[in-house]
Amino acid sequence: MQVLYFAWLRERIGLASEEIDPGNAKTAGDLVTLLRDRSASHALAFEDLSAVRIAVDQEMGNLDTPIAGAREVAFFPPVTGG
Amino acid sequence: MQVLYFAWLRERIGLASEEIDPGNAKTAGDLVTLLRDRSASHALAFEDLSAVRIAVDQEMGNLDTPIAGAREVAFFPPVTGG
Amino acid sequence: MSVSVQRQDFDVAAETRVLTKGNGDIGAVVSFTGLVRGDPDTVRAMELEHYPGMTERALAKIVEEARARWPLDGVRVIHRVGRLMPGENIVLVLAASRHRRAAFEAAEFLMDYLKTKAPFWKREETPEGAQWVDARETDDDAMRRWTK
Amino acid sequence: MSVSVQRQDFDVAAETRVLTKGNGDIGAVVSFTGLVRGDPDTVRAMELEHYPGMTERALAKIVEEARARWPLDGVRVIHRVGRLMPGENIVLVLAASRHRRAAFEAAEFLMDYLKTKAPFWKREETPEGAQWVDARETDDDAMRRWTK
Repeated sequence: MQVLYFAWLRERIGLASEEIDPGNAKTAGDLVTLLRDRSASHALAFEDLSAVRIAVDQEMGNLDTPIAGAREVAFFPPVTGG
Repeated sequence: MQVLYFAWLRERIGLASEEIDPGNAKTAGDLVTLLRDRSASHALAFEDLSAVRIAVDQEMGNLDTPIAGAREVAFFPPVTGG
Repeated sequence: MSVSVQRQDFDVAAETRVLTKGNGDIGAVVSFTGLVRGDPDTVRAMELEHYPGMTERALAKIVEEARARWPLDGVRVIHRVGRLMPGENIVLVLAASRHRRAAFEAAEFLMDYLKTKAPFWKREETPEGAQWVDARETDDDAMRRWTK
Repeated sequence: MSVSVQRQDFDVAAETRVLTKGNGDIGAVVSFTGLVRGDPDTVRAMELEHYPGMTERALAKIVEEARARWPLDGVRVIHRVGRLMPGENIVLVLAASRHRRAAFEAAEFLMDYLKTKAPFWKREETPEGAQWVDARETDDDAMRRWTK
């Protein structure tokens, strides 16, 4: 599964995207637990989850959104366009 | 004093403006009474005063607005711009 | 000059540039463009009459009132007169502000007031002949929203 | 195509013409233009990042929702991405309708939803360095007005 990062999450982690094997992760929250262990940067980026928004296959979701079969999961700060 | 007519009042009366001596007319309503006597067209135009709006010296007024010293009084239907 | 009554057409992009140029505080511009409705096949036209002098005064007063109610960085009102064809522009209102809510509200206020207080009259040329457009009660209702 | 995400600028007059052309029912077009705020003397710039793919989907969904709520004859949304200077256009929303109230409400709804639901992120370059713009609670409040 493709995991994408935007804005300061991308900067903090130092990656725009990475290929991740979700293993037993069932929800976006499970995926976060898995990602946190990848590096200190990941752990820092996911430190405060109230500042992180989640999209599963380009639809807004949350920590409880199932990721089974998803092609891409994205993490980003609250949006500030317009 | 200059009396101005717009839209269907102008068409009905057949004049865009006329010079009127207000005589003893104190209000726009008094002026209407005076104008009604000028011709059958005037009488017809001022038949239904609920359909007539009044401006005294280019400020919206009504039948009770004083016309003493006014340079121009205008009569027209409700506005339909925009 | 924030108010114009004119025969010629206007360009909303050009008017927006003039309004915002050199003012770094403006984050939002809301425009309203009113168009002549009607099917070109029936060759209907619209004749717009106005009261020269009073029209400009009434529009300037409406603009002043909007400026008193909202923190605006710029306002522009252009109303065309004369004979207009279906699809042609009739009126433009622009409101520029730091905040989008103020710009939206001011533009809507300006239109609601203009519709009920500025001395313009529309005459439609239809296949059945010319007729003066009736004032609409919904316009009075729209105006009264702002006095609540 | 009613939604575009692009680097190049837009022209509100040209977009309005495209939207209204040949449709005699349209009497009202409301536009919102969002601009980069800031004083050109401090040479601040704005970098706009987005999520390609999801952005277009999110905007299309917002347009669909506006069309379901108001009788609209046309909708257009253009959002720029990349590096923008103070005074430059960021976003354009156009709503065309028979009635001005519908056009005003739809345009404001589109902006309120875009601000909270479309995946764009702004980074400001200030004299003190670059920083990501914080989301504003007032934008969430503005969006919630429509769910009452």
